Amino acid sequence: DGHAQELHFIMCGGEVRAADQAVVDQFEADNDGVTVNLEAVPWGTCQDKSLTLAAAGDPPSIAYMGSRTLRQLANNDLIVPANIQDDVIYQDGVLNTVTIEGTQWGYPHAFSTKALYINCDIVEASGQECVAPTTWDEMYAMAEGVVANTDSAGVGLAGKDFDNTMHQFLNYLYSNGGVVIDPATGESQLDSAQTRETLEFYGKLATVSQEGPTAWERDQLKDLFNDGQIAMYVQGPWGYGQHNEDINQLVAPVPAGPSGVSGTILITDSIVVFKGSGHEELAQELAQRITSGDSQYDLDSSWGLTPILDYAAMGKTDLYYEDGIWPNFTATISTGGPEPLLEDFKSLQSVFTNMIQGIILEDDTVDNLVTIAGEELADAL
Amino acid sequence: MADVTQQIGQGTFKPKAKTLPEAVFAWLLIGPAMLFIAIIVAWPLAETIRLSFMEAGLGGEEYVGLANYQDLVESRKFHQTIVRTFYWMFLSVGLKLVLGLIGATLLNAAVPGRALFRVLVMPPWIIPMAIGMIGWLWLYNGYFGVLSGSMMSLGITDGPFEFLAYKRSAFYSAVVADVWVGTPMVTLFFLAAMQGVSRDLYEAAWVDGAGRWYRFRRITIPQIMPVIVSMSLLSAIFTFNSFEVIWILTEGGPRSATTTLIIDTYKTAISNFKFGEGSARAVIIVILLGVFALLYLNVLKFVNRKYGTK
Amino acid sequence: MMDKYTKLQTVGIYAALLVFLTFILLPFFEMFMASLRPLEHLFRSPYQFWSDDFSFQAYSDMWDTVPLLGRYIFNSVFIATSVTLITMVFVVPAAYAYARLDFPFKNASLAIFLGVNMFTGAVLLIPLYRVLRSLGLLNTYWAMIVPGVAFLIPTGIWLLRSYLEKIPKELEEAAFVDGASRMYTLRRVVLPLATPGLIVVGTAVFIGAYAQQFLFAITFNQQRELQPLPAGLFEFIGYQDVTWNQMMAAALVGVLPVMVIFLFLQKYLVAGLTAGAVKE
Amino acid sequence: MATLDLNSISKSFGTAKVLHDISLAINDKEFVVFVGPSGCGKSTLLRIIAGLEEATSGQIIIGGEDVSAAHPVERGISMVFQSYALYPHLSVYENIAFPLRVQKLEKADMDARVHRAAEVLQLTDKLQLKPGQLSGGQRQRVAIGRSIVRNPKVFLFDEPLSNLDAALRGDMRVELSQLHKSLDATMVYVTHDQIEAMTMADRIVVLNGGRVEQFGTPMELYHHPKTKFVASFIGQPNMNLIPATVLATDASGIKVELIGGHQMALPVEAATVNKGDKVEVGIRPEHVALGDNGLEISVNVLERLGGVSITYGTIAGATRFCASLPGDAAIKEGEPMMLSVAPQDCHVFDASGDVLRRKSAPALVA
Amino acid sequence: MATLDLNSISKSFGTAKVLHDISLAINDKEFVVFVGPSGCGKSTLLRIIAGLEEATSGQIIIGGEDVSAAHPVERGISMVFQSYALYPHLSVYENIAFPLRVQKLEKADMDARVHRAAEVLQLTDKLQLKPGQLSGGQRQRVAIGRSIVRNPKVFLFDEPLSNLDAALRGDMRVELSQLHKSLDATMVYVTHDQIEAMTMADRIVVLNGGRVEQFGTPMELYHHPKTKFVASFIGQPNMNLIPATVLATDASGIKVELIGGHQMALPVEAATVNKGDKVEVGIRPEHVALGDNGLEISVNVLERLGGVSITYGTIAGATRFCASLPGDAAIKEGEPMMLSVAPQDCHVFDASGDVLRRKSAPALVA
Ligand SMILES: Nc1ncnc2c1ncn2[C@@H]1O[C@H](COP(=O)(O)OP(=O)(O)OP(=O)(O)O)[C@@H](O)[C@H]1O
Ligand SMILES: Nc1ncnc2c1ncn2[C@@H]1O[C@H](COP(=O)(O)OP(=O)(O)OP(=O)(O)O)[C@@H](O)[C@H]1O
Ligand SMILES: [Mg+2]
Ligand SMILES: [Mg+2]
Repeated sequence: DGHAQELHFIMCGGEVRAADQAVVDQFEADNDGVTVNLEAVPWGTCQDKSLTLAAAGDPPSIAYMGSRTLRQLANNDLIVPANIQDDVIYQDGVLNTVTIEGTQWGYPHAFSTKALYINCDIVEASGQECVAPTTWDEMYAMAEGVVANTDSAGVGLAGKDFDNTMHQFLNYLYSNGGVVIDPATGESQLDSAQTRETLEFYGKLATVSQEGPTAWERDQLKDLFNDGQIAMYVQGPWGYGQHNEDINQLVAPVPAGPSGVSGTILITDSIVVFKGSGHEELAQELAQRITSGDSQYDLDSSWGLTPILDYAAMGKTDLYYEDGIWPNFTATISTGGPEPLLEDFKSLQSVFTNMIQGIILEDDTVDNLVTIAGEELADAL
Repeated sequence: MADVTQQIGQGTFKPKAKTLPEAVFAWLLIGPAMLFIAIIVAWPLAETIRLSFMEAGLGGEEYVGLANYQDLVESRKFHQTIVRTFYWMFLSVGLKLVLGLIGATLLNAAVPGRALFRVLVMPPWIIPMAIGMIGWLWLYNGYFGVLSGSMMSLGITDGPFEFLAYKRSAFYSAVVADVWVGTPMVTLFFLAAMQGVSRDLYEAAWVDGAGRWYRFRRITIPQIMPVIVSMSLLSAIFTFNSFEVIWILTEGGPRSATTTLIIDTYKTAISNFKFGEGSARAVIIVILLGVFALLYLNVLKFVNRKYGTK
Repeated sequence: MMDKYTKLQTVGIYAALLVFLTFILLPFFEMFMASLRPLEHLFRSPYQFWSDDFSFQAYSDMWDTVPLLGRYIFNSVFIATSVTLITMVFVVPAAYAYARLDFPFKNASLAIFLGVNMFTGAVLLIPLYRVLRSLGLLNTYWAMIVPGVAFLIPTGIWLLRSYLEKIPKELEEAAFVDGASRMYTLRRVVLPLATPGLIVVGTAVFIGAYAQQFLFAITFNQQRELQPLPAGLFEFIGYQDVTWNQMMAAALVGVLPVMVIFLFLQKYLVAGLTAGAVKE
Repeated sequence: MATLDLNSISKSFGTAKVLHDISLAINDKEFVVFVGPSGCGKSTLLRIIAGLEEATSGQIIIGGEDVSAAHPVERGISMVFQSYALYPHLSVYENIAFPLRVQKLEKADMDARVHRAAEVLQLTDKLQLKPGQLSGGQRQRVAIGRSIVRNPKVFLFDEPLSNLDAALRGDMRVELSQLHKSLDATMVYVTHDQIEAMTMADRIVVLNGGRVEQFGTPMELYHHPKTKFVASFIGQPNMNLIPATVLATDASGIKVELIGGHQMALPVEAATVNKGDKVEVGIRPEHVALGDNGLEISVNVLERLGGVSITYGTIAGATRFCASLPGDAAIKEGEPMMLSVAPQDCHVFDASGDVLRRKSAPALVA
Repeated sequence: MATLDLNSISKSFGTAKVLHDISLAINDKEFVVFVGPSGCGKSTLLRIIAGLEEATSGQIIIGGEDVSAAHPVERGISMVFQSYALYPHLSVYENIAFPLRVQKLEKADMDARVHRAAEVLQLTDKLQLKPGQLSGGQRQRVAIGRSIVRNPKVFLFDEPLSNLDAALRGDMRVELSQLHKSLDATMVYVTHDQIEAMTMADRIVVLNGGRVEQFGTPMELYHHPKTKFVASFIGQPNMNLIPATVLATDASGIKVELIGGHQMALPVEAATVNKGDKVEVGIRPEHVALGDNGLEISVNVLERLGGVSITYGTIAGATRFCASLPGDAAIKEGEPMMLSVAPQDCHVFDASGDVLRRKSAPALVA
């Protein structure tokens, strides 16, 4: 009907991508009297803001945010379940990032996997051959060689009090067969030999990393990489375009640990529909539209994201991710692990940063740190 | 001019307005401000206190009595946070006072250009804290910042030094940034106080042979002592609740090295949506500050006795 | 003669001033340098003080990157000015009452005002949001002005009170004897005399309002056209890049209006602060 | 008719009682001065009359009407404050016009009244200036101007001259006296300076510790002080008080021996003292003359003022004694001198400070 | 030996010249008072002597030594400020001890000196109090105490009594005179109150507009003022100045006709005036007596001070005339009176304000 309705759409990330804007414009055109108030909010404050609004009883109609918030939103009855159409075929593991006890709470809309970027100029300057390391030992040896023979650091590590400190760590943990939460029982599996091995490796990496990893977050490592200060670091597919053209970069899957195979953390950001905005129906419709088929493909391809849908299975051809560096990001999807879904995701994050900073700053032994982290995580669950 | 009054004022004088009773008038004056605060702040305040007895999150809430407080009382981490917060406060306030004194003395010196210098002290006070802290983030950056860069080129360090990476250095770096924010206001208030000191006293002391340092120590300091004391209390409250500085520089890390009570409270209440526990922290902050202010007022009394005129 | 400095002392004073001002202005220097460097050269190690590619490009580019930048600066000044004016409207009568009148619950109510000072806005965000929503003020300038006013009223009262106390009581008594009502006295006698004090307190409130905007702005307002500068600056942070040089340039330009205002007011401020600082 | 009657006025601040049951009847057009030492309650009493302070008990009656609860304006009073209380931000014109503006008088009428007042007070060419640009005496006149434009029945002045230097004070005393005459209004004037009191008042109220010590004409107070307090407060330099012992009393007076041994027969009512009682003999500095016998004073300090020489010394090495001798008296510092006093010029006070009435009162000229 | 010589001291603030070429020779142990109207440069001159201000040109010589560029302490001076400049946060003891602490004196020595000073100034029981708890006179003494503990050669006082009320002022004058005697030091004292100047000074410097008008003993100034300015500045009430015309001059003096018609023969040096010149005749209020003929004064205001009556009136309806008559003189306000003056008491000033030297100077007693 012709009632004027305004959807409040919070778009985390501080910027509205053209692909999304196009969908929204079309949506407005198709629904008479409907306007969409798109509010782009930078990541640093966006999720807090959406949650604050919801907590205060004035939720946005729809929001694009990290999937990690889903459990919190769902448990507190702030969002409605997503209604994902059958013809939308997600990549392996993607739906896990929005599924809680069988219910899907969001429409995954952006997907990332990670791989190792190597600056071959530096590696070669250190007198080594620039071959992708496949194991941690190889990776460490390469980094050590760089430190010994050049002014650069071997590897860039993120260790700041920030979400991607945990994300970076999980890339290694999942490449070592580690598990954070048992999907079946929902219990903490953090206190394990795999975690110990990973943390120990992190400790080793810290000795060949850039100065003071605890002051760095992942996206700043890009600047170090571009400046030739680090020989390698783990980053998403968008990194390739952000790196200086004159750098001879090599991309490789995250090397495998002693107890596992090369993996990655699977992170998605989702469109969620809030409860109580009064426009749930419309919002669902918009969410479905913006996350399906061509709309989604346009976003992924224009942005350079890991493909979130199995576009091949959906009958698309001439896919952007079939060549170049892309295999390094798509190959590990099946062996990757999800960002743990926890209601209190800030606590989860601080359990990890505490553990990681502990080893980087040599505050405690690996054993103690992992034991404590395991207990803290169990408490938080 | 015999009948001046007849000529000047004809007729008797009628009062214009009936005067209101003092108390009624006073409350008419205060009323709007009170009402405004009541509507905007009092309810949230009461809500905060109420919530501190609740287990409350994004969903419902449940009365838990003193459990939130009990948890805090028993938490070793929280104790450490309190100790750290007070250390943070004393250190930062102390530095602000010392720097403020030095700065005010310099700006008070009769040298050409001091009007300009006085304006140049202002920016950290004026600039929104969030923006100022981004400046400090740059400064503290080990690879791209001027501090580490200068240290390297001066040969003090071999490689870059990341100020915010280590527990101690991050804490002290945050203190320095906080001092930077708070110093201008302290400086300017001290400066104003110094200008209020009677010149006679300095001249008398000078005639008696007292040098600059002696005059500073024995006249300036005691004379501006009331301002020092009242500024330090105000500054202590601000510093205790200083949020943006730490939040933007370190978010409380690494390993909680810069987590003060206000950061802890914000993380708990706003980031983690544990409203009940967060509120309990907020209430504890007010209690601690209240007790601190009370102690301080006693110090003030003592100072007044020592340095006052009575 | 007492104020005469030897050459050595003069040099010492300037040297100390240099160190002091360096500390105060260092971040601004850093921000300024960053604003002059092209983005791709911002992250270069080791640190270089000077490079040939300095330019003021960012100062013109920033208006394109964030088209509403001018608006944000205006909003900042507008919001801070509004907060200041409204705060003063509340503060002046109340401060006058505390300075001059005797009434029941005087000390208790003053204590309540000061108690507000100890809570920071940060911990009250959510209930505050609810209040503003029920008042229908969200997403308007009021959403940023109203809480700003509320948190600055106590400080304002505290500062102005000691100022008004210094106005000779006899002036008011004279007006009283002459038949003036209390309001007439306040308007025609007290306020004109308190002008320096009003400027001092107004300036302090303005600066408070200017620096306090961020949290309230991002939480209580979603309308881009109404955002103040600190919130607007976040638009320089995109998905891909942070245009640091332009952000710094914008921040520096945004501070300029306040600096200019202060330049005009500083002599009142410095001369007048004492009165507010000490309670007698 | 602006008589001013105070009926049993008392005033307490908290527990401190500062005015004790004060009753005074002031006549129409009288110039009454309140004097007394600092803190005796002068200002408080004046402020109660003005209506700025409320009496704890008692009544204020102006022109026969009880105004105890009335607003200052209704009382028909105006007040000149010790500090003048001029509005520093307003011009002289606006200062004087202030009470008229409050009254919302018509512009033309107001203008006329202000100019008339300014003329009387010779301020016409200062109307556009601010108080800060005026000299002390001019400020004083602006304050007076402000109080006369609205035709009060009673003028109140609180130490209006205490801020001025000696010369200006002298001039202003004269101007105020003349104003009183030309305005024909009742005036109440507070001061702690007894010279002002003596020179300006029709009658003086001497206050001490919140009580009226004496209420009378200046010459009454000078020649017939009722108490030692009044005696030593009135007259400059102060009256000398010399301890003495009563040797004998009879109908013609008493015989006393002053400290130092000098004996005198003094013509005062002797009813209240007996032989052997300790009394004090009061001698004004101006009532002595150099002589060959009488009081022996050792001179410590000699001040030559030209027309008069004032000496400060002691009797019997202890009691201080001041003498005011005409011209350049032939005495030297450090040397003794002999002073003679006429017995009828002496005052005698008993142990409680009350005077023994003098039998031979000098004729009162005023 | 603390003589104090000023050689051609000049001082300008920016373009404003406030002291013009001042030279004075002050003897050892002399008590010299600077008087003059407000703004004449008294404080500036004192501050230059103290070393608080630098002279634009000229020398300061203390005890024969040129100290123009020396620090105050090196000059051996101490200064008591008009405002006392006591340290409000320090006790009386600490205030007095301040200069000694600066010198880092030993505790015992310092203690002894402070107590000695306190004894002299009767402050022993106030040593633990803060200045705020003292009365005006006591504060004054603390300020003096602070200046005497370090035994300066020259004491400087800047209007130390101007804050006190009349009674206390009188007392303090006496105390300061005594102090001067007991300390045997050179003292320079600034005031704008001519009574203080007259009563305390060995010699007085009258300053006017940054120039020395006259430098002499009080009696010299009183009896032989060199200029009209000095004549009207010294003496209280002020000297009356009556316009007159020279009728004749001869060796014995001049004959003048005063305004109002009264003619007098005055014994002054007539060298500088001629018949027909306009002069002014100066008559001190205390040098007149009620008589049957002489000057006819219409009395406007009469002040009875007890020992003396002061009248203010006019001659010929215009020129103001003040008379000081002993006792309760039998005159009334509003009525005329006749005053006689002895010709030898009159002063004559020529058109430029310079005096015609009086031939019969009264004997100077002091
Ligand atoms: N508001 C007040 N509260 C308490 N005591 C007061 C108050 N006002 C005056 N007093 C006391 O009342 C007494 C009389 O004060 P008042 O001002 O009338 O004295 P005064 O005679 O005018 O003295 P001065 O000559 O010094 O002006 C003093 O002891 C004073 O301390
Ligand atoms: N720092 C200064 N700058 C400019 N002019 C000054 C300064 N100090 C004094 N003057 C001027 O010098 C003149 C003499 O001032 P000074 O203080 O010596 O007067 P004074 O004789 O002490 O007067 P008073 O009796 O009022 O204290 C005045 O006209 C004054 O305005
Ligand atoms: Mg009084
Ligand atoms: Mg002076």
